[in-house]
Amino acid sequence: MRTWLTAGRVIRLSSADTPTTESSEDVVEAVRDERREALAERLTTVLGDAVVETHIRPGDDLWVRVNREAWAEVAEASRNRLGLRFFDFLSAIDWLPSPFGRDMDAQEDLDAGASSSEPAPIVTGYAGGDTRFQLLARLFDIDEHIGVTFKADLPDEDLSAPTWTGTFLGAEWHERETWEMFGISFTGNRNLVHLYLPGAFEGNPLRKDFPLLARRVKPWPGIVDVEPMPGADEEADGDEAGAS
Amino acid sequence: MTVTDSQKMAYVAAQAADARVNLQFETEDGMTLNMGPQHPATHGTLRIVAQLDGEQVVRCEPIPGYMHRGYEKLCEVRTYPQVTTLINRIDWLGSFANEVPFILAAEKLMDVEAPPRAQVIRTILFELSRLGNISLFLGDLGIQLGGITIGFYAFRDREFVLNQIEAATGGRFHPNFDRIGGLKDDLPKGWIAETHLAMERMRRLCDEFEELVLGNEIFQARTRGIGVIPTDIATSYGMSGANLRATGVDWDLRRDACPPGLSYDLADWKVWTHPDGDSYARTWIRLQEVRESTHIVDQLLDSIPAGPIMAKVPRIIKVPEGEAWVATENPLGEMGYYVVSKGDLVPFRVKIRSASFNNISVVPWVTRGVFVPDVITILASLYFILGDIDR
Amino acid sequence: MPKVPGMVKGLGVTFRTMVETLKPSGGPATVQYPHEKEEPSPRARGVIALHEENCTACMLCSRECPDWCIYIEAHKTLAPPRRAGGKPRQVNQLDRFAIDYSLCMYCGICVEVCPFEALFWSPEYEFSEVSIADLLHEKERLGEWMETVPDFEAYEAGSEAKGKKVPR
Amino acid sequence: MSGLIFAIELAYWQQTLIKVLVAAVLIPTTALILGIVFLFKMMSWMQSRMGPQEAGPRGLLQLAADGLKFLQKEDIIPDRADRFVFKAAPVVVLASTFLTYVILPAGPDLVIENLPTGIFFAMAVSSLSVVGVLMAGWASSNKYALMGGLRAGGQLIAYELPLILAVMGVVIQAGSLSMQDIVWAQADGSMFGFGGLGLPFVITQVLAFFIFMAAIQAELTQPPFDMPVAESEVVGGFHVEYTGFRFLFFFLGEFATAFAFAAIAATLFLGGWWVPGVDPNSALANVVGPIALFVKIMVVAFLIFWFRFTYPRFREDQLQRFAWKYLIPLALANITITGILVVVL
Repeated sequence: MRTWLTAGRVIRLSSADTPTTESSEDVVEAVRDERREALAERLTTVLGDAVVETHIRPGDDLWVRVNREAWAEVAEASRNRLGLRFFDFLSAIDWLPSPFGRDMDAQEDLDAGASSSEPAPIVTGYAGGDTRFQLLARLFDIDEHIGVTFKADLPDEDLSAPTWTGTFLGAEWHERETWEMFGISFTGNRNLVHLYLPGAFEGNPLRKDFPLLARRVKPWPGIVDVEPMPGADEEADGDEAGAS
Repeated sequence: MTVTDSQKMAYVAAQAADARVNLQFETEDGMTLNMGPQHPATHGTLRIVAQLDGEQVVRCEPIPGYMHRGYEKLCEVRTYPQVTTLINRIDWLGSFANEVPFILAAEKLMDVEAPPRAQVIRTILFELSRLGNISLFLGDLGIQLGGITIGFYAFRDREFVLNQIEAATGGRFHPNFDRIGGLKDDLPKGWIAETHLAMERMRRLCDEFEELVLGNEIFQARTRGIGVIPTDIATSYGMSGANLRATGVDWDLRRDACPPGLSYDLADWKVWTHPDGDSYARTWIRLQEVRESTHIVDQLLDSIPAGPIMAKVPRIIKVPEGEAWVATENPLGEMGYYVVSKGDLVPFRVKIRSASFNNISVVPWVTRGVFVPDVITILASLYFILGDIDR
Repeated sequence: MPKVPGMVKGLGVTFRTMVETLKPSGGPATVQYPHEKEEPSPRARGVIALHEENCTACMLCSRECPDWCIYIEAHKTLAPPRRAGGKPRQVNQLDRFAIDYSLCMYCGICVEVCPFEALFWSPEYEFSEVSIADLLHEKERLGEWMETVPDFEAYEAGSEAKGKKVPR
Repeated sequence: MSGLIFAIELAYWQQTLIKVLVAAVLIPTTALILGIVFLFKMMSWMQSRMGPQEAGPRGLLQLAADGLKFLQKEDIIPDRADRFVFKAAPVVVLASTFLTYVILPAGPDLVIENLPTGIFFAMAVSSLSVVGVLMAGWASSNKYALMGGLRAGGQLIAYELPLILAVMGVVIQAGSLSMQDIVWAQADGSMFGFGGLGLPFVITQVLAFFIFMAAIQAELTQPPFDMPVAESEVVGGFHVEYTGFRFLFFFLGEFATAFAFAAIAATLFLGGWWVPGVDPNSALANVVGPIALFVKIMVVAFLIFWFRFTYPRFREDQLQRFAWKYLIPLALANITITGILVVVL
């Protein structure tokens, strides 16, 4: 039975100033992932300055953050020069903490406006990031069985990136989905039309500030609805705190 | 919500393009055939707009979204245990297989591993859901091509597999049986023997399919050389599973990149490939896969170790901060979850990479110049579940 | 031996199946539903039954429900002491326990999280209604289903799971 | 021979009335019989099911119940349909079926009209249905219907040829176009000097029999030639817009035509109403004849439906190729060989 070598232990998120390979070496000295390190090296050589940051979780995966401008070249070089020919997916992440919470903690959380006025700080994941939106894509090498997750920062004022459709035909649908779900446009994708949503849909549903109506129109039934006796104990309230 | 000018422009352009799809199809030369959203060939609500020249397809555009349920958004408001009840509705024919990669991703983030017994049973159920899914493919392909009898045989024998899934999990379609750190319950008594019998039935179905459909000269005339997809195109579209193996790529995630938590290494089995890349090859691969699958189940059933089925996990599951990508070889192809956790009860972001979405995006490419009946053949042989496209 | 054409083999398959269906030993794969019923397996998740005496209105099921389809109302009351001479206990008296089966996804999370074994799965499946609003079942109806809850099955060899008992 | 048992002299109008009544009862009944026995029961058994069980004993009245249901349904005509043609199309299809029954002999005297060019007439009127199908496809103002109708048109015309050419072999051997004469020719024939079994033409015309079976399968638009009505692509084809009793017309037409074609095949190749051992000149033949014919029809129909439930369907171009490149040359070869043998022997 195989196990994750250090999975879960490296939960500290890497940042720009700490080299990621070291952070895993702190924990377990022996664990190094030479295949992924070599691939990261090759990626850096081929792409040059386009690579902003890499992150390796040994035995698991490789994350590479690239420049948005070089987004199309990344695909082209990965496919044609690095053998990452299999297109897995392309999507995005909105790192904004949800202004709505989970809609199921307490009654006052339902008031959306109050909490979104003071947004929580944005914390990005592996391979770092400086912006709210990040592109997320994954390519795979079907001969070497090794995959790379690419990320790219997108500044809020210009949510667009070069298209991947020139390299990966399958990226068209993924870009259409990302476009309608996050409002990120892809220059060069001429068929950027709604894929899932009806034509007149407004808003970008997967953005964190897009409310999920199903959870807004109905109160959470989990709120304790036990009428207390005079001088009631705190048992039920304690329970609630434990669950939330 | 800040809407920049470029976004506005993109939105307007998209509106226009959206309108153009309908308009263009109607005004250019030739006829436009609108199949779906309600159409027998699109089992589900896929809409296919085909521009025809006589019987020949000039352009064909699948339009999904009639069943989009927004699972990626819904996952963000559900706790980890709640998510599995949702995601096993993605590919509703192989629903247990949908739960596994998500659970494995969560286990990876938590650094939990299921006990060996749970891993083996999980693998068996994974394969059973593959059987339940692909056996329906075998029947459905026959129905799409006009031979309805095999459809009934498939439903008849699939019942045995579903009964076994139900006997173990309680749910025929939506087991919701996989848990972070193991399984919900152990197997009931007598289950192993009955599953062996069900595997026998499935192998018989394979033989019947081979005699009734695959060996039929009409079927071969309908599928051989139809919808040929070369390897390069397949990888470029991200096609996976049997569709990719039918183009000659020897790649199976169960063998090549099996995530910990599934015990495929305990069984002796073979990955089949076919060099042709046509509809026949895809069918043939799936037929062989069903056979291999029954052998995997048979072997694993005899090697279930004794022990607990649940690892030690806290009652209230909070997944540590991190990102994890786990993909498994689901009945329809590679299904993966990119889970981003912020150390909360709920996942921060779940990107669901479903197999059918990529598999079907190749349709505009592959249907150029084929005949209308071939569109049906190609769609049926690419094999999609609508929930897996729309999510 | 020359190869039999596939078209002839196919005819053989259908003919064989017809003979098998008509043979007394074979028979059809289907049953005539309202007259003849197939027994679902004991674990089948048909409907959720409530053993009202065990429920403490702790709201756990209602909270863990992904669809928010369980509604619980209760009030505090005094129950007679467990031992003679003891103080009367304060308990939650259930006023309302309703499951909206038109929302329920039959995932079983509520049954699983219930710490007091008040919820059980019953394989009963014949509870369809003409109107979708009628699928909201209150605790009386949920309690009736307790009779249909089967005993827990024994486990397969090698299992370490402990069997539970259904309160009757 | 006429009047062996019907010694009573009837006026022409009386005869006509009887014939009309017989036809009006017989034709829907035959369709019902085929529908129940094969579509409901045999298909179910071949698919490990029992078929309908509720209506009547063992579900035998299911088709009658379905017919009643169709009559109750709303008659919907699409807005943009050509109303007159739309309404006329099922009638044309059904008329073609009715006319085919005219020449079917069920006994030495049991025939509605013993035309001297019987089989020629049958072939002619059966191709009339193509007009009805095209009318339905065109008038429905529906793309599926149009495609289905045109596919059906192309297919029916293509398979008309092998059908007729296959019949030619029989006609040459029998030396007559009359259905009765063809039966008589088989009854009087002998195999290697042994006349006890007569000479069903299926023995000498085995190739023609297979071509004929393939062609009627296509004429009936049944699998493997059901591309015009393929429910998985054109969703029923030309009758997609029809509801209620108009659909019932198509349905009845399909099965009654299947019965008629099976009867023609039984007559041409299996000896029709003639049974070995029964003197065809005796009155008994008029009693045994219909039964024998029915049994033979059921055998042929079993084959038709057996193929139907087993095979997937050809693509439109493939079935055209099959007709023009294989069936027609084979049929022509059959005619040539038959002609030579008839002259030589």
